[in-house]
Amino acid sequence: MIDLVWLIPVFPLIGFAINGLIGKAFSEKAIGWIGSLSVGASFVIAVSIFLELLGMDPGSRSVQKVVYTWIISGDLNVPIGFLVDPLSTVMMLVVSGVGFVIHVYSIGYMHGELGFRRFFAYLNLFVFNMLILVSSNNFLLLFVGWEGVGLCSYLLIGYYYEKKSAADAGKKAFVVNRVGDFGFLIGMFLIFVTFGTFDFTQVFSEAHAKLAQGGLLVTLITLLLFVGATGKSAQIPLYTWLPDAMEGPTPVSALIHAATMVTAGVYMVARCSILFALAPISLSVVAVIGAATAFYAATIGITQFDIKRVLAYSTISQLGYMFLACGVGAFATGIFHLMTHAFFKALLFLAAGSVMHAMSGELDMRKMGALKSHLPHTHWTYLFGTLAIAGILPFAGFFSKDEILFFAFERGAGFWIVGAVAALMTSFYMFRSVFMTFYGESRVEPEAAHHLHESPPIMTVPLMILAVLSLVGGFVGIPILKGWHVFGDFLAPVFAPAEAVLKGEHAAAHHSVALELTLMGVSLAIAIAGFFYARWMYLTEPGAAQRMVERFPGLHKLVYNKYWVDEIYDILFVNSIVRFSQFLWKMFDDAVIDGIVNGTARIARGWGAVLRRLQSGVVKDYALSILVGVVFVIGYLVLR
Amino acid sequence: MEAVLFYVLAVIVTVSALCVVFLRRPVHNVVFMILAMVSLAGLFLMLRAEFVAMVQLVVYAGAVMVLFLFVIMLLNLGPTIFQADAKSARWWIGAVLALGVLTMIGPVLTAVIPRAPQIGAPAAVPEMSNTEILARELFTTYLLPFEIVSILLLAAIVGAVILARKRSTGATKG
Amino acid sequence: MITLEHYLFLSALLFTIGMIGVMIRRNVIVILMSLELMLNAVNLSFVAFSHTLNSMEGQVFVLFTMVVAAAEVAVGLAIAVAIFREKGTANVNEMSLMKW
Amino acid sequence: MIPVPEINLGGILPAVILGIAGVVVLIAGLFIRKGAITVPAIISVVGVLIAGMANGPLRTANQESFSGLVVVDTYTWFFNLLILLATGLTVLISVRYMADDELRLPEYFVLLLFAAVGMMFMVSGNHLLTIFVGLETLSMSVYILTGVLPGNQKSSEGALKYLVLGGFSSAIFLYGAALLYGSAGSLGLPAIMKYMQSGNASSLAFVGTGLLLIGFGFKVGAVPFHMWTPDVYEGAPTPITGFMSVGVKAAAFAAFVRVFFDALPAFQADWTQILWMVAFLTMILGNLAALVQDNIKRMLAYSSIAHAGYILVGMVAGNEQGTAGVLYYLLAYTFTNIGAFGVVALVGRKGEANVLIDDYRGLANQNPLLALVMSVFMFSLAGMPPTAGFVGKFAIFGAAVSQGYIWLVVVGVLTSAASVFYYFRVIMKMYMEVPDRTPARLEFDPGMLVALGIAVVAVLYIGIFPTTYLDLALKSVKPLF
Amino acid sequence: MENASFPVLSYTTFLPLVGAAILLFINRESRETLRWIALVFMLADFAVSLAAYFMFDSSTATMQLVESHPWVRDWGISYKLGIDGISLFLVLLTTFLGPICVLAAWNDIQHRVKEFLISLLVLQTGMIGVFVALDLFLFYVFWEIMLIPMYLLIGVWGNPARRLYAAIKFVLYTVVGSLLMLVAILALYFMAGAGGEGYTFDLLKLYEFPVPTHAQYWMFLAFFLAFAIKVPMFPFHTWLPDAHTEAPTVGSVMLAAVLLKMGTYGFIRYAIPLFPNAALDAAWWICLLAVIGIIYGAWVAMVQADVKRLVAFSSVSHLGFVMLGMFAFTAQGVEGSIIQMVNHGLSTGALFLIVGMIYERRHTRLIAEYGGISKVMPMYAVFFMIFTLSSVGLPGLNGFVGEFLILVGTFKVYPWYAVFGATGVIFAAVYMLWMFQRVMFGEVTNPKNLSLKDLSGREFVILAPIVVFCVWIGVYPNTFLKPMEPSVKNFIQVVEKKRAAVLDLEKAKQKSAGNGTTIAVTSSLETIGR
Repeated sequence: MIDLVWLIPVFPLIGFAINGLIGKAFSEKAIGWIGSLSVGASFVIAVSIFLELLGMDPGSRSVQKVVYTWIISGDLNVPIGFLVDPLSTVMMLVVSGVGFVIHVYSIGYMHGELGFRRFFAYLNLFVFNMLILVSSNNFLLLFVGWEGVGLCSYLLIGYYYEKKSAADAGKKAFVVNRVGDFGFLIGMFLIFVTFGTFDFTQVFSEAHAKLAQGGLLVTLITLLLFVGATGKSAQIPLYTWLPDAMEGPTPVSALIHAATMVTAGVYMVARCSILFALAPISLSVVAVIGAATAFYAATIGITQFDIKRVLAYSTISQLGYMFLACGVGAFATGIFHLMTHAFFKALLFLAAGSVMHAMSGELDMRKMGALKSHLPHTHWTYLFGTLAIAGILPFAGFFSKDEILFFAFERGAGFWIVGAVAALMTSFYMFRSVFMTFYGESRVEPEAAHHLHESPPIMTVPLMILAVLSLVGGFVGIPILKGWHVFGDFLAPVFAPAEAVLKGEHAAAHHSVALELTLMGVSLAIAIAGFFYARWMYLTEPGAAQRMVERFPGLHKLVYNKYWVDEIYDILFVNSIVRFSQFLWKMFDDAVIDGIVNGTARIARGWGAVLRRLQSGVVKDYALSILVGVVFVIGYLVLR
Repeated sequence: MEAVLFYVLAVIVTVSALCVVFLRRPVHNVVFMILAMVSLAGLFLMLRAEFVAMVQLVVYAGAVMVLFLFVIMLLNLGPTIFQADAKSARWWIGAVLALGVLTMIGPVLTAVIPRAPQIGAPAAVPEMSNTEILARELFTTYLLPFEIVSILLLAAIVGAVILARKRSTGATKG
Repeated sequence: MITLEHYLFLSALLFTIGMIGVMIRRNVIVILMSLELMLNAVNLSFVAFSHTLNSMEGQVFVLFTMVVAAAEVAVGLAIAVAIFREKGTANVNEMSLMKW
Repeated sequence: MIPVPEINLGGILPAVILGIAGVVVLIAGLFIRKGAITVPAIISVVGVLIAGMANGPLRTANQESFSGLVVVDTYTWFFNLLILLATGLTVLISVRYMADDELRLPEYFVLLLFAAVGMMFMVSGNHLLTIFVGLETLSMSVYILTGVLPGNQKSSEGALKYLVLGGFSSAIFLYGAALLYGSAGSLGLPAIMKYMQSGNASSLAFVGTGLLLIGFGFKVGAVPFHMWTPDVYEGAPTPITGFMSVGVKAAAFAAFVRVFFDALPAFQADWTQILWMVAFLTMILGNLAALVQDNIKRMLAYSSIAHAGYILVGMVAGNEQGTAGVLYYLLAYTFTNIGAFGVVALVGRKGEANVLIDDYRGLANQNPLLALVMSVFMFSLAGMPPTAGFVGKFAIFGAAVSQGYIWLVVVGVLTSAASVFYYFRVIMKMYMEVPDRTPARLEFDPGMLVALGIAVVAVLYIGIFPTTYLDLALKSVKPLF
Repeated sequence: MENASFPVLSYTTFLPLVGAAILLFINRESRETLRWIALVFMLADFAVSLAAYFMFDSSTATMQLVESHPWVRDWGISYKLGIDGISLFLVLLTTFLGPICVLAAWNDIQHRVKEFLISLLVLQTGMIGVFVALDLFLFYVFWEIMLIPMYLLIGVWGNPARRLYAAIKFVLYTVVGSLLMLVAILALYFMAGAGGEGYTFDLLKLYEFPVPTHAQYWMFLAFFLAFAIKVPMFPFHTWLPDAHTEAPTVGSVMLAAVLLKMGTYGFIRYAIPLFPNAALDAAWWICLLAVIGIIYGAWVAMVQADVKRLVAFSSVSHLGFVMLGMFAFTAQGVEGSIIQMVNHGLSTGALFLIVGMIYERRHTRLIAEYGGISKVMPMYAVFFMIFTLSSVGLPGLNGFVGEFLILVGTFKVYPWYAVFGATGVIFAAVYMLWMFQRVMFGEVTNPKNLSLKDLSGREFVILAPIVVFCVWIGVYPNTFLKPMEPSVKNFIQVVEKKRAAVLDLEKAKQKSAGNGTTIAVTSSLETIGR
């Protein structure tokens, strides 16, 4: 079965081909189901591979499958090849599974849209690229998927291309990602010149030998790779594209900008765990950036009113958690959170989408409220998602996030505090969104009000599936009890080498159950605190929020405007470069170079104009010039 | 004796040449031109080139100069102000350059001295007159150029004819 | 004693005068005369050389020169007449339709 | 009594035939009705053809005749051929022109033929006297032909300028000859060479050489002796301009090369220096001044100055390849320029009208083929492959490079790059602009068609398959080395 | 080397010329006939070149399908053609684009169709000739011939505003360079001749001849100028935007797709192997120029208001990559740059076609005039998108393979250049996508755009094959990399060897104040003051 791994990406590709090329012939339903089932098929295969993998003994759970050699040039040899190991399998499962659900959801959500076919084609293309990304066995192929998903996100964000904001957002996403990719590219070059190959297993197995631990080279490599990660996974400083990305259709936000693509960075860092392990500096950079992002994004999330933007910032912040996990060396945990996050964040987005659906596209929570009664399913599913992300026992988010906080604490209390505060804010703004949307008194505009309706089952069923997942998803990683952390044990072999290195680094973490339990309690308390604070502010005491704002107007303004980072970037990079280019074009190209070119021509003609004047037309002047010649010639001959 | 003769002729030639160049009336120019020709003929005689001297008198001083005279009459170029570009720099530059050439060539001319025998040395074949020798040369060795020149003259005649016959429309074309 | 170079100097002088004439006169006719002067100067050198070298070649050359000169004068005058008919002037400075 | 002179007509037969043809035309002119020019034209062409046949055997000949006044060798043969080509083509392109310009004179052809005769003696002359007489015959005829246009002041003015300056330069040439005679004791080229080789050459001889150089420089139109060229070219009847630009130039160069390589190799180092300078100035001035011309005849005049410059580079190179290059170049240039002037004459329609470059606007629409032909000539002049002009430049510059005159060649190529501008300007007008007024119909006649046909085919053919002709050129210069 | 049994290269080269000759005799009014004949000949030419491809043995580096006949014997000029892995694909690219161009011009060109097609065919011959010539003289001839039809294409069918200026600018720029190159060619010829190799213009023989370093500098300079102008490299590029902007669609396509490659090809086939020492000594500087070109081109492209101008500057940027890879002088670099030549030919050529198609409909190239085109022309949008992405260098399409190989190859030698070059990838995304967005996305603001018709069948046929190749190269580049592999390896070895040889030779000479005519000639070259 593992030999058929290549089928996993191929199915969506086929779906893309069918819908893209001959889809015009089909009905909307057909197109939708072709798209969905192609992904479903991949999921089936992924599952079977997963099972097969379980059958093998943990040590040997890493299989490579090369389809053909892509590029051969000199000593460069890049195959189209797949690597099946626990990590990639998990990713494939998540991508294809969540992907499938979201596809199905989209059938309902996108119903009647003009570019229905285009949408599904792009979506399949995305899944294809994403699967390539997670299943490739070498950096270059990973980079292919990496760029590919970027492209699809560009296309899908710009799906409503007639909206300027949408098109801009798409472009912004692509360009910012390119900036990250630039770092990634350079990192790959360094890897190539060091190892002479892009192959994962080869690189990682030789890493210890070829790279001095904590050496400059490995630090450089990992940092560059991390730059790529920050681009893809919307971390400081390259996160700005993600909020704008919400211009895309909601399923896209769910699939690409919550569940899968944005986590590619995390996956890549985890994939390169050994390299990062060898570079402590980079690790701490990752951790710091992760923590900072988690905190920073959360603060912004508090103040937003656009429901999708709230989710977007929460996504950024959650991704911060994942990087924090990787940064503190708990790669498995990072992936764990990646998975759970995929479940509940997708759920949240889809639910939000369902709300929009009902509200005929309204996103502003200030125009919602008391939707509970109209959208029962949406409501409880959204609530599940919120509970999960807020980290309420026993929802999935609790386990993963708590684990992250635990490892952060082990690494340093500072990380833990930041994480905890972020968690508090998270639960606050998530419940805030719940209350503003589903509870309180309705602020819905009348004309929107009278056709409020629950979404069709094709949309709600996926919601329920995801809701269940975000409820039970955490149980695969129950801490403390030995052997109950199935997930971690499954991934363990992948991260073993990194673990080894790290263990060698700082003394073995003393697993004191007491500490762990306390931390659990604290984080649970935090979550609940957030819940109550939100409840107080947005239900029992409406207007409290307003008072808050009035108390710290400056702070609020700052946060509400996302710290004006976009504006600053515009001034710093965009405008300045455009200006400078203008200058180059007008001044240098046209003035200087062409000036010289045309100048030469003009000088030549000028001389011509001068010389022709010698031709006075008077015969005696001609005789004179002959005479001059005579003088010179004779002079030369006589005086020589 | 010889020397005196030479200098007299030389002076006449030079002066009349200067007059040709500097006198204002074309008629006077012609007259002095003739004078120059004649005295040149004298110099030729001194150099034992009788035939050349004769031709000089007949063809030049005779035919050519008369032709000049005719034309001047024809166009009745009466007395005009001294027609040199006194004002223009052309005058000076031209004169200076010409003199420059003279001053440069002058010294060179001395270069031949060692090979130059005294004037008055006997001609190559004394028993023959200069004319005879010339004739012989002309009709044996130099027969070809002699024939070519006939073509040249023919061309000149034809040309003179058609040019003179050119009816003047006065209007310039093109 | 009159040596070869006396003659040569004289001819060079005449040649120069002729050149000056061409250079400074405006009247076509006179310019043609100056040309004749130059040719005559050359003739003088030729004859002088031929006499010194005891070779007839120089004198032969002189004869041809004279013929050429005569032809040239004839044609030149013809053209001058034609132009005078058309423009009513014999001043070369006014003959500059074509320039530059 | 006078001994019978040594006479050997064989060597000079072509010239003799041309002379006879000229006389025949002259007499025929008396009998045919006034203004009929076809018959004279035909006679002249026939004369040229016969002369061409008579020229054939000279290819292998190599002897001096007429007591060493002329030498008949491959070199002579080559240039006779060139002269005959130039003359014949000129006759062909003249007919229509004359018909247009009430210039219906049989004498026109007479003078043309006589000019050719003069040229032939110039190229075969082995004695400065022959060369001088030939030169004067040529000049005399061309003076007249220049001024032949009735009631056209430009024409007369051009003739006068040409005559005055021509006389001036011949005087200088003669003076140089005199000085050489004085020092060498004879004017026969072999004698001069012997004297020069003897080593104790007097400085008189140097000056004489210089003056000769100036005389030739004038005839080929090299800076600073070039001033007559534009005016005379502009004033002269277009076909005659063409004739001058190729025939006279070729003959002058022929004599120039023969005298300087045959008689004065001893001074080569010195006169090469002068020629280097002259070539340098000529290329630059010719091309730059041509850039700003609006009258196509004048533009071509300056361009012919520029080409004289390129040819001089070949002389500067001074080795066999160089001189062979000169010969090939002249051959290529003959076809090209006669062709170009043929087109100019054709487009001129009514004689000297339409000689501005702007008059070529939209020619490609009116007559694509003619435009194409003209373009070919322009490309050849600009030295673009695969035309003859390119191979010519290639040969000459190659020779110069092989002798290490890199900078001169660099100047050459840069100036020819500049020349591309004004040659392409003509093409631009023809193809890319529209006439402001609809131009009169073009009237072809067989002569013109034949001439243009020959020219364009030749330009392309000897451009693409130059081997044979380069061999010829190389063989033809052998006698000089 | 004996001649190939079947002179396939001659056929490839001169078939279009034959077509042109035939067109001469067709009545100018019957345009359809003219077009069809031209198309048939172009297709036939492509077929023949394909035959050449199949006859090509991709395992060896030697010149193949060689034809050699003496041309100008006493100058050692021969009519010698041949291809190796380096020129193979450039020839194919040219012949492949031939028919496409004819099709593209089908409706675009309505006046003087005959002349147009003739120029196009002649141009084709000239370009192919440049790629297959193995004799310096022959090469130069083709090199110059190609100018003339291009001049006409721009000048006659260009758009009225500044076509004349653009045309003459193009010609003069090129001529200045190529004439100086001519001087260098001659110098080389005589040096090699005097050096005992025997006077010849045969490239392969001249490869053997070790040119003394100081002479190499001069000659390389001349060659560099000629080729750098053609490429065009950074400071010599200003003719390109004008030429591209003013030229008719097909002109731009040919210009971008093939003519520019003549410059890069010139470097790889002539400048570097003939003067390795000079070339490699200058490599650092040339790479610097290349990198500047990459970034400069991208930035200036970013602020263009005219689509064609934008694409033109993007070419400057892309060709910068090509030069960078070539002078990095590693296997990946060189192969990458060759692949990139083809890529650029395909994607940029296609972009010009794309722009041309909409120009045909709206007669403006100003980005501001458009907007929301995707809505009215969905299929067009798809193609436009694909080519945009391929020129942005998106993995899976052709652009990526080339740029990646180049950057990897460069990184090994000049890491910093690779880093800065890589930024070009970012900016490429910026200007291309920005342009694409402004043209294709947003509301249809301009009423004129509402009525635009989507691609016609003909246009689809034009673009589809290009897409196929874009994807092919992107997904399975080995088809193209394998044949060039040996040639490139050999190229690098040859150059290195010759370089070493020259150095040894000169050391030896320094030891024994060498005789040898080479010295004589070079000294005469040194005394170039005469």
